[in-house]
Amino acid sequence: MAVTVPPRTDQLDRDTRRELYETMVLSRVFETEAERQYKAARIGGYCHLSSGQEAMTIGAMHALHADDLLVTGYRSHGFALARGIPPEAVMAELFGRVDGCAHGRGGSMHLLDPSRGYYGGWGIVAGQLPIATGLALALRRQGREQAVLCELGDGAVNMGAWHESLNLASLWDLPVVFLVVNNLYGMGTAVERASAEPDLYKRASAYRMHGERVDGDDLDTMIEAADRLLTAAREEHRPAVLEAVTYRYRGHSVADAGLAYRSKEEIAEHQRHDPIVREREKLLAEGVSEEELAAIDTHADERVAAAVQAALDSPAPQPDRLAYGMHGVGSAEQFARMRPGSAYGEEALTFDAGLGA
Amino acid sequence: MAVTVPPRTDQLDRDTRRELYETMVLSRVFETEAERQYKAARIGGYCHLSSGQEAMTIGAMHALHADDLLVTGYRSHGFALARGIPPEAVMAELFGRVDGCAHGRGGSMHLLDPSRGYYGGWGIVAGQLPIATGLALALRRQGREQAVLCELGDGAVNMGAWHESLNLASLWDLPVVFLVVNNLYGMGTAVERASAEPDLYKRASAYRMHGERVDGDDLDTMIEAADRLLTAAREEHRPAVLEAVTYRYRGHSVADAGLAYRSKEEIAEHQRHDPIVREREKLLAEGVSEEELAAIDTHADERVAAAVQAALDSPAPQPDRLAYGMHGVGSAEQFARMRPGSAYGEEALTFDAGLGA
Amino acid sequence: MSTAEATTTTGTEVMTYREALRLALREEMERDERVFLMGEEVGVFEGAYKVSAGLMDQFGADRVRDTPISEEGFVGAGAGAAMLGERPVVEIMTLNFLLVAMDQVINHAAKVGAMFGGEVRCPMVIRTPNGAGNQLTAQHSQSFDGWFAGTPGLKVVAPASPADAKGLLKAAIRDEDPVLVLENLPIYKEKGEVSLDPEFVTPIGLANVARTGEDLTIVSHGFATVRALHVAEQLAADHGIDAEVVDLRSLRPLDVQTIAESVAKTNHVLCVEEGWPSYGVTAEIAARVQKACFDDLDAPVERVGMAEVPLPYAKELELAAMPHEERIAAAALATLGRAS
Amino acid sequence: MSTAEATTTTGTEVMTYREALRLALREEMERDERVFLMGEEVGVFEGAYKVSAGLMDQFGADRVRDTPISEEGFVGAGAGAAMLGERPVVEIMTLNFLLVAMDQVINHAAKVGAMFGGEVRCPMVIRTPNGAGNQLTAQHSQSFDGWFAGTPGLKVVAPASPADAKGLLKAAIRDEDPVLVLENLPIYKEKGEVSLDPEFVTPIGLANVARTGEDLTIVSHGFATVRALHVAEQLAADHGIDAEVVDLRSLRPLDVQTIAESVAKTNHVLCVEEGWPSYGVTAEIAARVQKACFDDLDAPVERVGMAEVPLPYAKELELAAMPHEERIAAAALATLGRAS
Ligand SMILES: Cc1ncc(C[n+]2csc(CCOP(=O)(O)OP(=O)(O)O)c2C)c(N)n1
Ligand SMILES: Cc1ncc(C[n+]2csc(CCOP(=O)(O)OP(=O)(O)O)c2C)c(N)n1
Ligand SMILES: [Mg+2]
Ligand SMILES: [Mg+2]
Repeated sequence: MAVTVPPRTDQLDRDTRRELYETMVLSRVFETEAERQYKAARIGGYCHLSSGQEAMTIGAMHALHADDLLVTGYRSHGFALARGIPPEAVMAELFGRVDGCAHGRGGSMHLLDPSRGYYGGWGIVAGQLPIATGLALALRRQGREQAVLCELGDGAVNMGAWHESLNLASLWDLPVVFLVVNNLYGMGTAVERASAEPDLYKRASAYRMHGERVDGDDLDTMIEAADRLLTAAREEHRPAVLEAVTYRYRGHSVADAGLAYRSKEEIAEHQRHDPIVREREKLLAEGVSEEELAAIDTHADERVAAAVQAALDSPAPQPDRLAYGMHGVGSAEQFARMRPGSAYGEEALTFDAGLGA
Repeated sequence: MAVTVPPRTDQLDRDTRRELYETMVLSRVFETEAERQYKAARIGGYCHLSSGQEAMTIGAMHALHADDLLVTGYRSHGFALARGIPPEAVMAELFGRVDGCAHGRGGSMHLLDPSRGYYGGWGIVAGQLPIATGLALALRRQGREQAVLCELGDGAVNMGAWHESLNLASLWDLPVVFLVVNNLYGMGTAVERASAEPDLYKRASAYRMHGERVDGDDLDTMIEAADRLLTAAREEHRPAVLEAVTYRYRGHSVADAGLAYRSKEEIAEHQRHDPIVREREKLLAEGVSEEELAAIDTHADERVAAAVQAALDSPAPQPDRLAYGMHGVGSAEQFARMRPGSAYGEEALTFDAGLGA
Repeated sequence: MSTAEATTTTGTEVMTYREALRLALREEMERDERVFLMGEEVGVFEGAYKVSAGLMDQFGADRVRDTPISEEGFVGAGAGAAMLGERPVVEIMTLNFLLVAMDQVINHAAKVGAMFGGEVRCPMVIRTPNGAGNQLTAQHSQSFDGWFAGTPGLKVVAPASPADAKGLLKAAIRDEDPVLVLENLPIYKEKGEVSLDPEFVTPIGLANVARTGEDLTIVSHGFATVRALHVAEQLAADHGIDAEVVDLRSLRPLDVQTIAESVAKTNHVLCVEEGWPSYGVTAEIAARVQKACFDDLDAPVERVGMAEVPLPYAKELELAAMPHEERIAAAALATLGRAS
Repeated sequence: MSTAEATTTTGTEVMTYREALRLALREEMERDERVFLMGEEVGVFEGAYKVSAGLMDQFGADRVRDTPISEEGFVGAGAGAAMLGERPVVEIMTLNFLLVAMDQVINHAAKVGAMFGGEVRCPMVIRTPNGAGNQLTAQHSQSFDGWFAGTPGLKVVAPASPADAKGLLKAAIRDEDPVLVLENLPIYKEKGEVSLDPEFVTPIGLANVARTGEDLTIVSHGFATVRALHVAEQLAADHGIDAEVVDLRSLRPLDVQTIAESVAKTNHVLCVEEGWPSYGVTAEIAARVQKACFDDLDAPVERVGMAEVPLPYAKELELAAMPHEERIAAAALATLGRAS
């Protein structure tokens, strides 16, 4: 596929590159472990891995400023980790424990951390786009020079919510970058079988919005493009579409072998250009030693092991805290009169109480 | 606004032009009368007039073959008349009488006549687009070389249903032409205040679909463009967007004076290029006499007066036929066991019975 | 009104329901910068039903924001803005059009609080008229009230008087959760006394005994309450029946207690709604009452609502389908075992 | 099965609910060229839950049509195709995703017959699994069954056994009206005897007494019926209680008669559903029963369903929220005034 923007030539400094590499490795190791834990039945629900997509994820997150906002779909372990949520809090969330970033209420699909500007983790395809548009609207109303990055998949661009959100964002000059993660498939459906315009970034022009496609497997390219578009969003309040071409190695979710609609050869072919290996080579070329790299691997293993241990140590939520978080302050009083003669649950629900840890 | 296609040079023959002119006049007179009857409380609900849009409507209908299909929004008196539904059946529908084309069940917004390939008459903005797409899919499945014309307004292009329908139509090579009636406003909202890309036809490219804009107030231009795109739909199974620029003289509906968001001068300016006057001048130039033209006016008046009389003579539906048409054959038996202890309406509902005329 | 909280008294004024809503919007926008109104035609056009007349002039186009026809997009944008601390009031032209935005309401706004473990809230208000009448036909004559009231994470209120239109809309705007405010087309022109106190709010979750009576409890909400109050007067005049009217005000939370207290006195219940009764609001009320008041009931709980058809256009058919006063009165008499 | 119509007998076979659905699809597609299947991942992927496995190979990509993720678009396209005489079966991956297509279902498909005065019909089937379990969390664990069942113009069925999965899906495909077929994720693997007769259909509008009993009527549909049947066995074994299980099969039309006949015998009713009870299916059942069986009831109608929260992810919380067998059994005992 054509890449419309050349990779940027000025390089990351070595320390930064090594740090980003650490996060890429952490993400890969974390997800490998998550799959193992899923198979051991410690993680449930839908669990979507992003192995192979690390350059896209970590590159975008590097360009996102600390006070910018992030919204994603459900394939978001890497985003959460790169945004700085401790692996412990992410793993505890996958384990459904109270120390999870959503206190065990959200699971893999609904990670978040508003203190880091991460507003979830959503599971309805394209449903997060209107939300991201609204966050950007709030930034404008509050006069803040910040941007929203909204991640979505190639399958999401065929939903009506895409169209309505992009039109609103452009019409109202909202600071939001729509990051289309084109990993070639939405479940088992190849992009060309779903989108009449398979050059997805071109769809931005229907809203007089800038769109471009980049090689999402090259970290430098990702950073350059994301940085440029986020800057335009912050400073000129212009939204944009950034299509990052990448590949997911694993099935759609842990439950999918991922082989009904593509061949082993195809997967192997993509793995040959693995983004982590590519970064590794750049680091070696910059003089980082094999030992240092090995230490990074080990460190990632240790962090993930520690995350698993922390998740195991974290308490399960208490059943009597079923309704925790559902309603704001004062709601218990509002619901008080719904109880007489009721056996439909409300009686047991405590709105204002603690986490039940 | 730019018109991308020049008016076609080969002309309609004189008889055809006169016939089309008759329909344009009929539509104008019919709607003028409808407004009068609305004010006399013989017509209720929402009633949307299309005065000023006649060249667009009648031109498109001339290009539509007898076995093609038509779907529209709610501003459709002209479409119904041009498609050949007798004015009596349209007026009776507006009056809510059993001889109306929907037997008084639909009213102004829900005209239809499947025997003439007209599948309604829909009131949710852009809701008719998926329906039209499905009709086109059925045509393809049935191997029929026919096309669907789907009318919508400039306001409808910002709905998600637009996006999903156009993508499906292009992806599946469906024979449907989306006729965007750009009358500059959706209710009180000017196109530029609603669409980030106000050149609406350009949005077709997001689906690798042909799109073009024409002067909808010129009958010849409308016919040429609609004919060409419908032919491509029939023969090459390619969908297209045809944006026809026109103007509505009256308010959004009979209840809207139409002056809060535009000036009297603006309306007068558009009326100076009235499509009926433009056709009248062409006919005069072709040697049709003033007398003939006056006779056409008189004839339209008479037909509309006859339609009103027929509507008045048509019986009102019987209250015990409330559920007429709701369910197909065999349904009464299915619902038979819903009755015991019920006082919620079903008891009184007769599914299979006649019209109650 | 008996249970409404009026903190200080700065007098009342007779106004329409529409004006009461406008007053609530104006007061809340003056009180709190974060409050803004968004929807189709709310600005230049001053609202399809003129609720927002004059507000754009006062607050500008940023705070009274016209939108494209894109309900899914701007309802979701409201939810997103609310998550960042704004207080959006989203106007949907009529409830029928909320169907294109269901996913944003049910799968998104309603989920925010619980799904994210209480880490973020979504204080959005959606206001929209439901109901039928005026021959608007099948696609424009619906009341899906119960669908929202049955969704955990949402709150739903349905003011039946100008006073409550003001009080409940203000309560909704001040609430920390997503609240759907159900208005109604024919009710906009109803008149009544409204408090001028900017601190007057009607608490969510509290039903209102809109008329006291001894013989029969009529339970209703929104415009059905207006009808019920008329019917109660008729029943008194024509049949010597003294009906109590419990106006629900809130559908979620639902004040079962006030209903039960009324039934303990009257032993007979008729539920009325503008929408289709099967699987509707009256189903829930009847189910709750038969449970809460099993020993108090002298007769089955009866229900009246719209005939179960897509609403036809013709005037005669529409009339036959509506839960109009004659049908309510007949059902009231039937509930009491009396012929009409 | 007692009331199912089996015209000629060509034997039965034990198969899963999933296989029974597949058999119904295959038979109907073989019988009628106009029948086609459309939805996300129904073809190459063989269905997200493998219901359509093998069908694309047999019928080709035109009749087993993969769609983009565009529920609003392709549900509407199904309705449009049906208006021109096709018999589309639209698969929605789970009921949660039908929310983005509500407008096409409720405002369009459901309106066609009545709004156009009977001039055109819309024989479309939508099939989709509802329900919760497996920690799918708030956006993927819902049952909006009653919303559709409360919509005039639609029919809604919810097979609870493999036999009915085949019989009701076939009935739906042959019906002249839009029919929603509610499946369920955990039920796909249930096994049972299924008729191999291609003319076997289960009539719409007829409930099934899935277990006869004398002491208590449990009314349920879909997966809740599977649970109810287990509970009934437990109640018999542990408490000597003989429960009758009325499996609704159809939610619209609703067979109140069969319920009423059961209640006349047992005088006690427990309604169970997978979804939230407030404003849910059990509300309608309770409302109908208290009216139809007022004199037969010895105790209030009780209800059990999902706890009224957006379903949380953690296993312990999910379990606490689900209407599992322990909760149903406890409610059954409570209905009979016995301690558990
Ligand atoms: C509205 C809706 N329809 C269907 C689904 C089921 N679903 C979940 S993920 C998915 C595929 C999405 O593909 P894509 O957008 O490319 O993202 P990726 O999984 O490749 O990251 C589908 C169909 C859903 N969650 N929401
Ligand atoms: C989904 C939806 N939202 C809002 C409305 C109310 N409404 C009816 S017509 C209309 C304006 C449509 O404008 P346009 O598409 O330009 O068509 P025109 O009326 O100009 O013919 C609106 C907002 C509706 N019917 N459906
Ligand atoms: Mg993808
Ligand atoms: Mg317009």
